[in-house]
Amino acid sequence: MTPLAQLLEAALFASGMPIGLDALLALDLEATPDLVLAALAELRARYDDGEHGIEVVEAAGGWQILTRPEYTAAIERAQIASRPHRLSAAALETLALIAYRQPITRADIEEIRGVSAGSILKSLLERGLVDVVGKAEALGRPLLYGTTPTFLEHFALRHLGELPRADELAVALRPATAAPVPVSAP
Amino acid sequence: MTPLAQLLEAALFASGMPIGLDALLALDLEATPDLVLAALAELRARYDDGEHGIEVVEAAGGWQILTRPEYTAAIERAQIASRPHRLSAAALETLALIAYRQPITRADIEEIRGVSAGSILKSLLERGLVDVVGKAEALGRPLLYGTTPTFLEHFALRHLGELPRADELAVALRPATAAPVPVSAP
Amino acid sequence: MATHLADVADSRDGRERASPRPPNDAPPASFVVELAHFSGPLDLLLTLLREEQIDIYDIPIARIAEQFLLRIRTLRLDEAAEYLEMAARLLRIKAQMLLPRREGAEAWDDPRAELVRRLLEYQQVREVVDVLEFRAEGRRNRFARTPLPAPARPSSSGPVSAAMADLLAAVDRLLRACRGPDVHSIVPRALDVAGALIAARALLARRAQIRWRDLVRPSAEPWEILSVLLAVLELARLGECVLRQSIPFGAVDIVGLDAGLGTLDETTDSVTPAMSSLDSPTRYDTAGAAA
Repeated sequence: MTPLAQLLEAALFASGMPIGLDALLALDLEATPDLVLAALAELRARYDDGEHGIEVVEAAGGWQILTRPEYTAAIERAQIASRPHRLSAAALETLALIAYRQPITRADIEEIRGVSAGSILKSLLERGLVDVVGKAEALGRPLLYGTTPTFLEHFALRHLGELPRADELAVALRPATAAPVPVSAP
Repeated sequence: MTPLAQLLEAALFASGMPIGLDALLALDLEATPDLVLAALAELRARYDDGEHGIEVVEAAGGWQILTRPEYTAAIERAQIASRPHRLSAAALETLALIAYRQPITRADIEEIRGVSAGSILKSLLERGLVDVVGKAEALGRPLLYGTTPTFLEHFALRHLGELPRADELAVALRPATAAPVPVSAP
Repeated sequence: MATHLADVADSRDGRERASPRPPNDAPPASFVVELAHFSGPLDLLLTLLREEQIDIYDIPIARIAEQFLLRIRTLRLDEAAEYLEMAARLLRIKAQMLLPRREGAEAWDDPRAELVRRLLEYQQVREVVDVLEFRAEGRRNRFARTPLPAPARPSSSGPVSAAMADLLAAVDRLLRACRGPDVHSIVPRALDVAGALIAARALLARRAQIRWRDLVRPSAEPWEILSVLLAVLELARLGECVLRQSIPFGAVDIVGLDAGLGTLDETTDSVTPAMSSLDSPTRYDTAGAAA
């Protein structure tokens, strides 16, 4: 391929989103629209030789490299493209509460966090990180939540005793707020 | 290219992160490790024919496609993608210690670097370069820190064994216990 | 194998000039340090030794201590505890060096030994940093594919990524958000249904019919009112009383039946219409009733 086509390949790859002609022109000061379009055609032809799993696609006023549709199912099955979903801060706080105070009712979680916990609990249940472990003796016999073996596995814990105690966290995680400490000379 | 190499191309393209052999095997139920490795070699050879702007790189126990270094400046100038910030010297020192001495407590890090490590550890944790990997048996059961796959990817390491061994460093480090120090004649 | 610091450090000096260290991720606490381009007192000390071309195994402590103090003053690092601590350590070693040695003693505990050990250890860290920096620079010059923006509604069944550190940080946030440091001390004001049941039973034992206001004092707090309401409904469910209301929004009469007839497995059919609308599919706590 021509050097310009190689540059376009690298640029289209690096960007997840379609790139317009203007941005492509900014890649090479000597490039003209005709040259860029020719290089794009060259790149497209290269991927369309029947030997590639990706292709150049025109979309949203620009160009983009995408996987060929016939490979989508396999990639999704292997959970390669579905990047691991980071748990939200709210979900982590709820999970932390359940881990440290289980068994715990939804009301207690909401009391401590100060916000409703319904949708977060639902999501944690769906992910198998927490489960209903019983019913409280309190009025209405509210459900009690606890963590699951999946939770332990996820955080590489052999058992819950491996979680740091709450009073150890202050030292472990909080940056020393007072550092550096100005020391007055005697 | 073989259909498996095409599938791997699509999968590596779809994932921004390195993919390990296990995940690659999950792509095709009939694939074996040998077949996958052969297909990876095929794909790598294809990109290394001197006509491509991207290449297959081994990192963090897996494979990923990256742009070739010669196109970085142009891509950054065109504001299509930007390089990550460099880590500070303090952050690198802390990472170096964790990489070589893991699992290591915060107190040990501070002992060796001579400065408090709280805020730097917090920042490294947030970037996902290190993680809590357990608790020490010592008094107060302090948290132990270790490096993550993100660390390997950040430093283009296939595994920790690619770092020079401690005894290969120019300054040979003695064990932490008191070592005899040569005393020059006064 | 006397290591001369100057040899080891020369390459580092070149690299340092070539790639200045921007304090891009330096939090406020280490800001001063980052500005001065020293990552700590050991870094500064090594720089001094290198400038003076001093053998790390034979440090002229008096001279180095003096220069160290001078340098932290000019760099305005003399408010950072870590630098002051090192300065104090150097002065202490200097004092120890001045103590008279016993004549003819074979073994001499060099007061500098610990410092030398730490410097060597730190030097090795710096060496690894060079390796890491070289590696990181190579990686920085290659782009991985930028991930496509996440779908608007992420599925809740996909793989989850959360580090232990994330979980612990969440615990830390919770602990800080709570009023006290002890999570366990936070107890919501519970309803006292059991107490209200006892009070209602006691009154029903003495009078065949009571009224709502007999059970709830005028200045009752919401939790007390709720407790009584639930207790009365519970009594009705157990068949210990019947609730009557002659006109809409009128006074509610609580008519006692023979206490003790109700059993736990009675269905809610026996409950008067007044309560059926309030009944919930879950059962109320009957522990209080049994007491």
